[in-house]
Amino acid sequence: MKKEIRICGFGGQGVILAGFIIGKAASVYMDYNAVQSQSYGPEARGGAARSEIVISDKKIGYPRPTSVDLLVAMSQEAFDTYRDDIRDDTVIIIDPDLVKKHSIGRPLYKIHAQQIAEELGNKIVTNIVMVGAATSIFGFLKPDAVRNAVMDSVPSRFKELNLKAFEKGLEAGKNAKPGL
Amino acid sequence: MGEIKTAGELNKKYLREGMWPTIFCNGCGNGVVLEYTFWALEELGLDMDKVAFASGIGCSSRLPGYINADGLHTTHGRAIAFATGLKAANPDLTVIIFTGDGDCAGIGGNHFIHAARRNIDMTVIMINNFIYGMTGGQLAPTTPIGGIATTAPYGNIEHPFDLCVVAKALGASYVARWTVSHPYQPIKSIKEGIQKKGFSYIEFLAPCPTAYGRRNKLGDIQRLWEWYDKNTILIEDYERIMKYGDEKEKERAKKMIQIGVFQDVEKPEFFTEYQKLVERLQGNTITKTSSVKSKKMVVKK
Amino acid sequence: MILINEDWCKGCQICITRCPVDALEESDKLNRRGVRPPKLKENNRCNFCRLCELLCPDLAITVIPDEETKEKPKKTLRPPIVSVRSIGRNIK
Amino acid sequence: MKYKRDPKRIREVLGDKIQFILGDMACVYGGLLAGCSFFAGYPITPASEVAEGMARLLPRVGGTYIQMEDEIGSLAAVIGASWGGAKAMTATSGPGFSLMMENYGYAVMTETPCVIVNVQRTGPSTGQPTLGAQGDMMQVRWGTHGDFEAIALAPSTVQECMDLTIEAFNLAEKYRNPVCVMTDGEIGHLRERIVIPDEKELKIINRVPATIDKEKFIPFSNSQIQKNSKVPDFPTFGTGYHTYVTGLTHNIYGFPATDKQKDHQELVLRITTKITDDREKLTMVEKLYIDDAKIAVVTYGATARPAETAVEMARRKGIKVGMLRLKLVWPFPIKEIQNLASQVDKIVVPEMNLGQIVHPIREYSEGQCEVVNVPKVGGEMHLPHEIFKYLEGK
Repeated sequence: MKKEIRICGFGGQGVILAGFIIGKAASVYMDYNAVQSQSYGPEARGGAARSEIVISDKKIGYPRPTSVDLLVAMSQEAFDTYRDDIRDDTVIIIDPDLVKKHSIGRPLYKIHAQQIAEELGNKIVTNIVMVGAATSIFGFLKPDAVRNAVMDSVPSRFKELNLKAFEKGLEAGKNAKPGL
Repeated sequence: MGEIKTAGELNKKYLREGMWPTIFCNGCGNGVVLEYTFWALEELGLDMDKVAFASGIGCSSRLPGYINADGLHTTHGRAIAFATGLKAANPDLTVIIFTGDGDCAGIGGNHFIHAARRNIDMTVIMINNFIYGMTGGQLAPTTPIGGIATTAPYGNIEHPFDLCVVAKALGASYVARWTVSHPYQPIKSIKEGIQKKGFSYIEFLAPCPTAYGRRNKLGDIQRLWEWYDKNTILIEDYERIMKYGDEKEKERAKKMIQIGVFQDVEKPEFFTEYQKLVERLQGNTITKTSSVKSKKMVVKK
Repeated sequence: MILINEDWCKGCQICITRCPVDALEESDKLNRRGVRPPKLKENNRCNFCRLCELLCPDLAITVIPDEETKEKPKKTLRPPIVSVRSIGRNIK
Repeated sequence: MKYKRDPKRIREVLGDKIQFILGDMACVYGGLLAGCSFFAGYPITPASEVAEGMARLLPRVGGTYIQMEDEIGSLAAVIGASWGGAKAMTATSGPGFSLMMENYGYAVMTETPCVIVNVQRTGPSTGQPTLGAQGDMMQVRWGTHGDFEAIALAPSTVQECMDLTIEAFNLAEKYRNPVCVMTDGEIGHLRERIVIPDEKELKIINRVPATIDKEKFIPFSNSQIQKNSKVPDFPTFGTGYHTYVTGLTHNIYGFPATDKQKDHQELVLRITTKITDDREKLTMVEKLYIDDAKIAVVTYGATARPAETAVEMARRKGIKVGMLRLKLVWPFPIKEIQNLASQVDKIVVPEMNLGQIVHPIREYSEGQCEVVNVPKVGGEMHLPHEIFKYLEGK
């Protein structure tokens, strides 16, 4: 068993934290082996950023995805840059408000993550909404495990907001249907 | 002052057995500075087990080798950085650094600047002979304009570096400059510098008859020593002249090197502040980096 | 009395030229380095100010005040470089 | 403040036993567990997280963190702290490591225990700051001038970043030598699960402080060393030994003997043979499918990860391939390589540089088998199939 996940977006959107949460959920709370890596550098803010997680029940050698099972995109530029190695059955989740040009001739999941976050009062939790949605859409990650990882990873004064964002995302994911 | 009254007894106490006489040239000022340091230590009555010396590379940097105490003879220009670590590991140590003008103002300038800025409790005794003596008389950052060096054979055209001004501007706790030709004020300054909790910088104008004097018509040791008397001015005198003097006096004073105590202030010292930080952090209940244990659970696959 | 560690002397003569009472001179004997260490003059006005002891770059001199001397050892102070009296004499 | 290692406080500060953290952070954890009480560093990508972690955690365990003005000063302060009795470390990357070279040699010459974490990147010069590479594997061995022996470890996982940092401290203390943890931007910026060892699982070695009569103590000689010790006792500054420590060639008493051929030879032989004599004891390798292998991949650090994937791919296809991973690269495990070379037909050496460790492998395989250099530069790890293609054929 091996799952490879890529989360991408603008620098500053929290894609690295989102990847960290998923990696932590899988490795600490689900007892799998997991590695998380990220693109990092001058493009980390302003340009496209990505965070990648490989989860396996065996020892993980090469730590980068070789073929992505789940792609989460939160910006147009990132979506365009980082979807070259997707398969036909790769699960794709995007925020249609941020990735406007997403007609690539195959169905994908659309989660208005930023909109949901803004309704909660702070678009800073867009990434957590996405993590919630990805949890229910992808199905592999246990919601409890991811919830624990979210709670571990955010400052205490934002715990409540992040928890809400996660639950909203989880719910949005449950109701989401893939579409072109 | 303790029991010791004479140089002979002083030397027996502070000199490392078998190391003296020095490798220094005839008439060199390094030995004088060492003697002044011994007198200052003697007057302070410090336990020499708790005094450590550090130095870089150059003639002056050989001084710790002659002292019967722990000595760290390090790489060129880095003594202050080494001493920073030493002081961090054992703040009970009195740390004294011997350095030269090339070592401190040249290659080690950055370490000097930042240790002064952090106000780390150490005493830097800089022996300024205007030249790279050990390597044979090359141009130093402190060589006066017009001075002859092997690498400035037609006379120096660079502006010399005044580290006292720099140390003062950086807010070092204690800054002084003296010449080696008079003993009492320097001994007092070394004492004050060691006692000061913070960065103390004491510069000595010290003759180098071999590498500097010879090339600059000051080869005669006596004349070289006299040069220091004739070309230095006490900061108090300088200020008085600038205030009340006539133009001629002012012109003359401006050409001289100022000596005296330039700064003597109380200022928070780095490791004292660091200790407060540690106490603040350890006093508080430690905020955990990770989850609350009771909440932790492992979801079965 | 002054004690000279003769082998430590390098012959710079700072002690001789800097003595405020001109009490020192070169001795006749040569040391290991071939220089003539200082000695007190036959007739001297040494007042045990210890300047030579402090200034010797090679830590070769020790001054021991003679027991019978009534005169108190003096500290030599730094002579003013610019005469203070001359300062500001042209103030109008 | 005098530091006393307090296991309870360290655990409190580190937090949960199982965590998902960065490789750089794991080096911090390793340092704290080993008893590091002083860190001096200077920001440099991709090693800055080590300094950040130390700045956050060290004061909480009572240690001292200081950000120096450059890498030269950082290693200088670390060496100074070590003489003050602290276990001390710094962390840097390629350009900073180049700046440290002079004081690295000073630490070797003065037999100062200290740890340098090098989160490697590539060069020459500034190179690719944000990307990983194995750019300094030869610099750590030959970078400083003169004759010396290096001790260098190379972690392949985040767990090993912690474990080998602890080991680095142990070796530094045992051999009184600087020890380098040669991690890289790939591992340093990777997050993985780590399990923090319990106190009783930890093996901590501390230098032997000098206790001999102060008048009789000879600081730089093997004549007084304790049973089972490789190095002279350590006369910590402030304990009354009045030791003179110099980077100049010194005699057994520590005093300059720069013009003495015999003193120099004795000194340099002593500080090198203390390590080379123990070469086989020091050897740390991990073997995978070596027993029946006809082709072997010899690897270290980050490259071991795609190499392992490639070896698994080859084994699935029935190719008799094995892997030898060097956890300790210097002193070079000569015997392991000689043995391997006599067994296999081909040794494949993937490295994230144009070929560094391939050279000693070629040297010590002594022509017994083919040695193939598989370089990859530009800041990316080999893809498994890029290594795999060298395992097919023959």
